[in-house]
Amino acid sequence: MVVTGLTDEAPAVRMRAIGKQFFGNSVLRDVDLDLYPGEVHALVGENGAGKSTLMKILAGVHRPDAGTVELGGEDVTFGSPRQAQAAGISIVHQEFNLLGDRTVAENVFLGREPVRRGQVDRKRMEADTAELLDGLGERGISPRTAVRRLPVAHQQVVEIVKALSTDAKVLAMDEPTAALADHEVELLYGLVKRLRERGIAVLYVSHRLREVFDLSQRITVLKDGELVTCTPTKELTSDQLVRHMVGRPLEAQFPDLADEAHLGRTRLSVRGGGNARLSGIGLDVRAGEIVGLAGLQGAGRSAVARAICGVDPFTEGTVELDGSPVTPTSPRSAIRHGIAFVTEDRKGDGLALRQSVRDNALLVRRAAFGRARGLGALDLAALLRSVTLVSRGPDQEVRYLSGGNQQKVVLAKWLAVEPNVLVVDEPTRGIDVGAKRAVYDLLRGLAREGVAILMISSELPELIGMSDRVLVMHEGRLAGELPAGPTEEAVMTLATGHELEAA
Amino acid sequence: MTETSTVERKPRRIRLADGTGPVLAVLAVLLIALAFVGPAYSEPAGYLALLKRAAPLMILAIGQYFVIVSGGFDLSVGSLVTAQVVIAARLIDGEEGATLWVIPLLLVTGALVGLVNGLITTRLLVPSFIVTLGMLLVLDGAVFLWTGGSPRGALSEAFRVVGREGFEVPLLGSVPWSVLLLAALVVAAVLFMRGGTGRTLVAIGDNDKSVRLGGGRVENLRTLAFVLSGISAAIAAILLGGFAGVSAQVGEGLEFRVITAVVLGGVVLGGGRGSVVAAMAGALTLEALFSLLNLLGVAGGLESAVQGVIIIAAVAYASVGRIPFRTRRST
Amino acid sequence: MAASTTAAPARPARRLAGLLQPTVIVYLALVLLLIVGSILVAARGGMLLDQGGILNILTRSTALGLVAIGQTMVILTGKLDLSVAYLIGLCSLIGAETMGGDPGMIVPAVLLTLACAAGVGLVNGLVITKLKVNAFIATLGMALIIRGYLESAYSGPSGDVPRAFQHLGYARIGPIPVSALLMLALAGLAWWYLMRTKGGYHVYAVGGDEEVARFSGIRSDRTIITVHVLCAVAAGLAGLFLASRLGSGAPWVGVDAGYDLESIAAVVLGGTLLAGGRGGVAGTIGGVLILATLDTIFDDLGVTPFFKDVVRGAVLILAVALYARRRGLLR
Amino acid sequence: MKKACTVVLAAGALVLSACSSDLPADSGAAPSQAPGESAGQSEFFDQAEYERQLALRDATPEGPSDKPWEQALEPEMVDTAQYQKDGPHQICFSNASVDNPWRQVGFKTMQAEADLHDNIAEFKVLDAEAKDDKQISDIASLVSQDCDALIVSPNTTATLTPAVESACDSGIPVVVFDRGVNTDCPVTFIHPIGGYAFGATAAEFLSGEVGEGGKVLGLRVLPGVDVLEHRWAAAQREFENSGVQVVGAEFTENDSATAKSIVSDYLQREGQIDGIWMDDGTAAVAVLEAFEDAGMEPPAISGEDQQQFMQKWKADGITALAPTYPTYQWRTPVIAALKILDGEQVPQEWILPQPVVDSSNLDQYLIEGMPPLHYGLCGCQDMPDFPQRWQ
Repeated sequence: MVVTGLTDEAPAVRMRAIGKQFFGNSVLRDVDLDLYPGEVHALVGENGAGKSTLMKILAGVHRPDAGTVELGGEDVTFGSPRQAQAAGISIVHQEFNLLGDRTVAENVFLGREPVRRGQVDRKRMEADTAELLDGLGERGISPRTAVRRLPVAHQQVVEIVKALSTDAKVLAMDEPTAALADHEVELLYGLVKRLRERGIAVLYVSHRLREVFDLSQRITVLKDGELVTCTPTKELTSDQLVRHMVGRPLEAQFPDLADEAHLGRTRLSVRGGGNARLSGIGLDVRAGEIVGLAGLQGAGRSAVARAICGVDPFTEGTVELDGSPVTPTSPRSAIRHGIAFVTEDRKGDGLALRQSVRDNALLVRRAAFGRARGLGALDLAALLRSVTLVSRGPDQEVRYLSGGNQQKVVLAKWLAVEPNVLVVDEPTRGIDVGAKRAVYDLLRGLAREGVAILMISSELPELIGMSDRVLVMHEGRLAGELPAGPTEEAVMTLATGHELEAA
Repeated sequence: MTETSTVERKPRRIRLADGTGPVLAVLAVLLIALAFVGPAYSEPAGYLALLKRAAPLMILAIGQYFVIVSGGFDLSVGSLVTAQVVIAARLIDGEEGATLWVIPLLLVTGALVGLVNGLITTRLLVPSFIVTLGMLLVLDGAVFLWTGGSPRGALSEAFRVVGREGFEVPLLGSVPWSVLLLAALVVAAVLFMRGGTGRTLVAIGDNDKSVRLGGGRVENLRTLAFVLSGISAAIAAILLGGFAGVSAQVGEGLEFRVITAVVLGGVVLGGGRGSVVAAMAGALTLEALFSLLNLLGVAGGLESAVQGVIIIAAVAYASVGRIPFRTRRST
Repeated sequence: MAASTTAAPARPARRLAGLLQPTVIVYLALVLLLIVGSILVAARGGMLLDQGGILNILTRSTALGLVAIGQTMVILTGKLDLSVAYLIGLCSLIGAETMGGDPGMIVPAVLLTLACAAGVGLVNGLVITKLKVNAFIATLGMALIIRGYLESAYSGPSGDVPRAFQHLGYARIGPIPVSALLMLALAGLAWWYLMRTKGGYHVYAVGGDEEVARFSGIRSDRTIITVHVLCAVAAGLAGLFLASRLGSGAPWVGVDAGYDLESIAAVVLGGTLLAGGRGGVAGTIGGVLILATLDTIFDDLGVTPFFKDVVRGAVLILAVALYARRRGLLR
Repeated sequence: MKKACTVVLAAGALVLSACSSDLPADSGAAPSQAPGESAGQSEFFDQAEYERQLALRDATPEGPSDKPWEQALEPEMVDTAQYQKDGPHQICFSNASVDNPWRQVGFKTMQAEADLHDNIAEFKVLDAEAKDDKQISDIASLVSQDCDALIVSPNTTATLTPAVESACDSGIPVVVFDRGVNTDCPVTFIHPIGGYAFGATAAEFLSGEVGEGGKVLGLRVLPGVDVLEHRWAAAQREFENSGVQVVGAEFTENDSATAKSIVSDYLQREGQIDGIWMDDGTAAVAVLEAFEDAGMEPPAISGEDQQQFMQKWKADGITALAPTYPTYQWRTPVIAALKILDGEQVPQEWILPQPVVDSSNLDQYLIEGMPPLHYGLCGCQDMPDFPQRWQ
């Protein structure tokens, strides 16, 4: 289905019937996408829907297995991001590609410094950067400031300016607000609008529906690698959009929820918790309960997890474990109080990739408890069986494992210390369906054994399917609490800062 | 991929830690070559002599391994060895009775130097290369400032027993005490590295963030590595001082030699990879190589050139032969 | 990783730290050192900054300065070069022997020397980038290879530098040696290269974050090879300068002075980050001048060389700890 | 940019008048260095000098017999009236380094000697830390100060020659000792007889002990140091002449552990070694221990007058000899400098006797309580603060 353009102009980019497979898994099937000059085109969908892949194909990072990409009416194939860049397509990555110690101008022109008489033409570089910034209405940023000294929002601006400086006609932005605080998002809004005024085609990938509605003219929804719809923004309501994104029977089966009889006493209790990113956090998790923590990216979900687990502790408020007050000031103290933390970034934070399954599974036990003080004997084989790990044996290095099995190793390392409270942040990110199911069963099994679980997930169906209760966050605060089995709309409403009409 | 758990498949067989294979192969070739070239190596005594000679370097390699595998460097060991021998000579001053308290004192001094290295590295966030380079200069100067330029006093006979003498064993003949000590330290090091602290140390070199989030005290463990390196230098000093007596040059160049040895053993600079046995094998390989070149009558100049080519080749083999694994940007 | 600073209100400590760029600190420290030194020397009835004193400080700075300029570039990319000390000796010999006392051979000799040096740097760079050998090991291996050659081919000073070329080492304008001016000119050139040319920009980019550099289309391999060649050429110039001072080539002139570690010390003392990406030649020259001034003060005060080592080591650690703390405040 | 250039140029032009050079005047007779590639022992062998040194061993020294550091062999006196000056004097000394025990003992002795003379107002020392380049600067620096006399112990012969020449040109009397320089400009050059004599004496002793066909191992410190090369060159000739089998010559770099390992290797390989020739006695004790540890009788050995070696020699009754390179030569330069400043004649080449320690006079040089690396021939026994200062 192709919706005709807003204007009579030819599209800047026309992608047709794009297909892409990774290792036999089809991640994109028959997807069309048109980008018109002066249009902000939102690309939305759940995690794993294929947004990033589509964007990377556009930016020349991946090559499509099927379909064509037309630029200004001509068929193109990009072998590298450089070629795409040369053709006028730039990408703003979620993670910044900036050198902190270099100035704004130096970053913007990195690798493409203008040269005059053998010297880098600083003046021109700075003037051009200033002009670019000016054109975006960003007069507050001096081209001569070291990027390290800029606030994150400004760094994001630099990243965008860097992408624009190649005379980009098409700009793809991947979660540009992910790292920004709310007041900083306004800044970006203005920026995107000005880009549009300049006739640049913007592909805007975001989870934040409000942004999508505020900024875009058209919205393309992807689900499971297929195009659901491409509709002018005006013709959609937020409810409709959410339904487009999630509207399908839940494909994963979730284990049964806990029944009230099996819920024990309150294991984890936070009152008035706050720090630089959070305020007024109050929550309880009972033994046997899985509490879901929902919210948009940047709403502070991970910050709550990090605070409870002593990584970035609460600076105010109290935390009680099994009724006694504790102050987890470091991961070590949290762990020794029985709190386990499965982090979001599995490879960066969770695993020592070049070490064996055994060493990773025992890592917390060894690191936090020394001579296994207070812990019972451990049957490693049984532990690994219990997480249904598939590996060539405990000596295999974890970097050779699939994402799902890596995540099982992460879970195993926490189970090895027999935690009372388990905080899991995006436990199924980037793993396949089968492994997801295993992780769900495992979490529920732990809950049945009396562990209190706080679960964070961006995948709403998963969160709803798993949680006995759902807490929704918005801008560093708890926006509301929903009982088991809430509708996605209800969660989204709270998460986007709206009140529920009827509680 | 099936969902069945296949954790234990078969009884455990002896498995070589990653990177151990090549160095053991090279070592085997060298040892066989030695047997062909040097008549002394046709019986155990020859190899025992080689082990005795290699013992100090191998022990230093153990200490350096801890530091390197957790992601650091220790350049101070060479001057620490010299300092220890000089300190021992001055404190003992030929008195047998003093040996008993001087040896523990040396170990404590070594640990203390390591502690300072470790604390400055982890708390003041100075790269270990710089810290230990500074320590090298400080030790070099301080010890001779203390003794007025050249070593004073003398070592006692008792002090020298470990480094010098041996005990009779049937079949093997005289086995040097240093070889016995080495064996004990090898066992201790292997057990340590199999234990929780040892594994955590390697994990720190691989991904210190995961260890910190896993409740490990990264700073303390890194410091521990330096302390162990300092203690290994003290033990090496006791052996070297015992073997050859007081000298102002004992430790010269040892720091680079031991790093060479550890790297030769397949331990990766930057941490997270390599085994302690391989590190020691690297040290033994280096000594065996020197002995072989010596027996072949290769001039001193060629010796260092050969050493240079070998370490480059060893590391190049290890890194080019391996699937490039890019660690994510480190800050 | 890109810096993720949040806009925090500038606390006084932060503001002060921001003001005190390492380069500024270095020169402030230098001035302070000159003042304190002058007072101390004056108290002994001497004068630190008379003609002889200035001449002394500058002459001492020349060779180390030349090497350190090159080392700065290498360290800025996050690598280091341990082969410079032996390379200096080798270059002094190539220069002096090619000249053979014939003034007509000066130009060919200089060119040949620098070409040889560049060749060594090229090999270093290729081994690091293409064979993926850690720079520490690659250049240590190269050091051993050159040492092997020097040991087997030379037994002492060799070659003969014509008088015309010796003027390079001895001529001066007032209290300022011409060679020091040339060194400063080279520093200026290096400064220009690093601060003004595309290549220099890429040096900082590669050192700051190799991955970001690559994403931005910079050929980091080429940059790394270039800095190693430049560093080797700088070492070659140091070798030529020393040859002109000594009147002949001397195999161990670089090693005896410890130019490998000392140059690294001077660079980090000058505020360049050992991990790369931050710092520069101006700071390095400050670091070199501090080391030379310390030396001169100690000589004037009649301090033993052992004490000098202790102070050098302590200053090195303290300075880098200070920079690390400053960066911490700025985060 | 352009402006800056102009300023620099202008400033350059201004100071150009102050342009000068510290380059020493050309002595004309530039020392011809043999190219390094052909470095063999031939480079270091000088037949005439060899014979001269062997003869000098038997010459009778002039001067007080109880003060060998004031004695001279076959002196050719030079007149120094031109340097006469009223005291007290500032004596300056450019030292190569104090990085080994021999230099440490010598330097302490020298300082003690300087303390003896009320006529010395200041004894100013710069230590070059074994860096040729620093010593060149040091000498220039000392010359620029108010030194009445300059003593130099050069780090390297060839490379320090120009610096010493420029010091001579400044008009102050220059005294060189230990290693020489390739110029006659210093007022006096003080040194013991030399390496050939040292090496030959040791080799003659060993040849006598091991007899024809006996096996001798040569242990050397490192190649390329002229004095050490002379010692070995002379020894080689002697061994050749007397039919002694030299089983090898190895470099120890003065590291006891290396030396001991080498000897152990040789004992394993050769089965037996009758004699050990050493060009530097530092590692002698370790060498003897290698024999002990192998369960063998100690060989005949030539070492040096180092305390620990002499102690072992006496305690174990070893067959040994210690030709010396006496540390008392560090006293002589101070004495010479003062003589020159008094206008007294001094020998142009001040050759000091080079006593040999053998079993008969061992007790004379072995003083209990000295540090292990002390040198017996320091000539310091009668100096004030002995022995504390040297301990």
